[in-house]
Amino acid sequence: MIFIFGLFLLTLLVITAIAIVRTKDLFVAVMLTSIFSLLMAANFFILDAADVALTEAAVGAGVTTVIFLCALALTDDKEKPRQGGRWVAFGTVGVLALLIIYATFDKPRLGDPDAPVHQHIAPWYIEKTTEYIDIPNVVTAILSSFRGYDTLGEVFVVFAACIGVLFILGVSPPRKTRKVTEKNSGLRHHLIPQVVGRLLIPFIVLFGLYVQFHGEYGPGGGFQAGAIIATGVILYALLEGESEALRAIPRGVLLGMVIGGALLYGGVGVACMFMGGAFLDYSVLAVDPIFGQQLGILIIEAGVGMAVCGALLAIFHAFAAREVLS
Amino acid sequence: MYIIVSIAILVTMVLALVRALMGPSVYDRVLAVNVFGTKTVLLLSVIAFLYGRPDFLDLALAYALINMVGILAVLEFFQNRARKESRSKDD
Amino acid sequence: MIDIALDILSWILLVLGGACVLIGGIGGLRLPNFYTRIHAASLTDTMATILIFVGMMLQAGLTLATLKLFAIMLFLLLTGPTATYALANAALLSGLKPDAGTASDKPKENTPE
Amino acid sequence: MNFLELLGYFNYWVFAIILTVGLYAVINKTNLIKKLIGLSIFQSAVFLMYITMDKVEGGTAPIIQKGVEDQIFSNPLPQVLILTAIVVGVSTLSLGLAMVVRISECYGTIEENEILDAD
Repeated sequence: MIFIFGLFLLTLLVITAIAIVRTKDLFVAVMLTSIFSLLMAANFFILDAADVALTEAAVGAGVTTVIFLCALALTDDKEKPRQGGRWVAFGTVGVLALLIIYATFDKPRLGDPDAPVHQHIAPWYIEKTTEYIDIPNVVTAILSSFRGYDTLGEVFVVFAACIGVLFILGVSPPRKTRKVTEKNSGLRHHLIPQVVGRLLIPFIVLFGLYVQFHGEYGPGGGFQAGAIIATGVILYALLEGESEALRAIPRGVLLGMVIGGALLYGGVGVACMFMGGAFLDYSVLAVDPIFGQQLGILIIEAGVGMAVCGALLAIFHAFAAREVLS
Repeated sequence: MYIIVSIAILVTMVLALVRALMGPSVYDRVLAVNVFGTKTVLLLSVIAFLYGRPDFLDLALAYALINMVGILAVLEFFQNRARKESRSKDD
Repeated sequence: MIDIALDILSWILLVLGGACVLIGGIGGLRLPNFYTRIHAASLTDTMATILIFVGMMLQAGLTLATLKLFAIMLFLLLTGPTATYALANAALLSGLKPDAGTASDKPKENTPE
Repeated sequence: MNFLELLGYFNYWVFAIILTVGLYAVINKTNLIKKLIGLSIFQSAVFLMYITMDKVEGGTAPIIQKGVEDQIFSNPLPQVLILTAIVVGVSTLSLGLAMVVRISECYGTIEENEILDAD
């Protein structure tokens, strides 16, 4: 039955994707992108990927839309019509789609237990997680312990992207757009969003912390928690104005979070080396290797959460602060 | 029973999607996005029960908390644009 | 006995909730202009949410799941109307007037049959 | 090959269509923000393919429940890869948007052909 739901949601996904590309209004495209993200999360959930669905929810519902809207406010939200070249592109893309569909007949069908991807390392991970790490969530175990190198790399990519955005938008805008503007007061004049939003922010942050520290037992972890907490602070920025949020959490603290998170992750790895293990081999952190693994996972998940939260917030502030100037 | 509810939710999602694609105004589309978000929360909770693993309700909880942020960002977007337009009219 | 009664009650609530969701969806599609469509959307935001979640809570019994369901319901009931308010305000702000005289926002193109 | 078996490939077809729709936006649209949206659709298609591969029939999400024996778990490895890729995707997307904002400030437009003309 759920399989049929999946087919249905996937069809909606295709329709939404085509509509996003067809529309000329970029604002509408952004709104449809958020529908796309919702559908994507529902599909991930149906395909048994609760952690991935939670990530998509945490990122797609708030952060993506807000950053897109900030960029649209700084540029133009109408796309200009363009003639020519359309059918060539259409033909190329159509041929490519047919080729890919033809190629997929060699793939194992959905849910095939004999598919090659389920044969080699994945059963080992599922089997050994209880023995080596003893936490219920296998995804978290792989993410932070078995494949900790990958995650370290990803954290540094987020770090690099954040630094890149800060560099690109750190240049002051051209003189002609600079005007004396009134302070951006956010939604301070709207009483209902004010009251409800102020009520919700603590719960969002609390839920973020729950996702952060419950990540070993249920869906969750540092990536999701960072995005959720960042969304909570973005809500504060929307309600009170961006400068007010920057006063609550200054830019230095945000950068400190990004750098500190990445360093914490790497530092745990180096500490493991000093204590006689390999890089990111948490077993040596405590006398009991299982407890050492759990401790290591807890620390590096905290580092990931800090880095992601700080990076997303720094990116948001870089966009939003520019809006005030132009 | 859950099946009936989830089919009703899925049909409503289609209707909301049709509204989002048709427009006519941008606000209709944003409204459709909002309806779609609420329906996703309902669908995810119902499916968590269909699966028999209610510990996955976290996902629905995340959406229930965060979904409003996008809509508030839209309000702020229009407010800023209205202010910008009135300012350029003053010049 | 109590179990069966609770089951039947929760089924009734769930089906009613499903009906409310469907009515709201149809209303969102069929009603003539933006401000009336908001009414349809708010039906699914509040009434359907309460019915479906109370139905599921009765099914779940006294567990952590019930607590989570209650939290989800509470947050949906808080955020749904707020989002609708924000949206109506944004529409009003950029000049979409709630006009009682005309039923449809674009009479010629957009009259649903 | 019967009908149900064919439906087992439906996810891959959706992957192919979404992938090419995104690619179409990247190669044919001149608006830079639209290109970025197309790129993120393309990215989502890849996510969908990976997550499709993790599904096992009769399986459940890979979170071990205490006291439940003989559960089949879906493959956790693709989930790990995609989980991190989503967050990285957002940060790289915002890097692209930052570049578009700067281009718009310098050239006054975000249409690719107009930027090329201005150069």
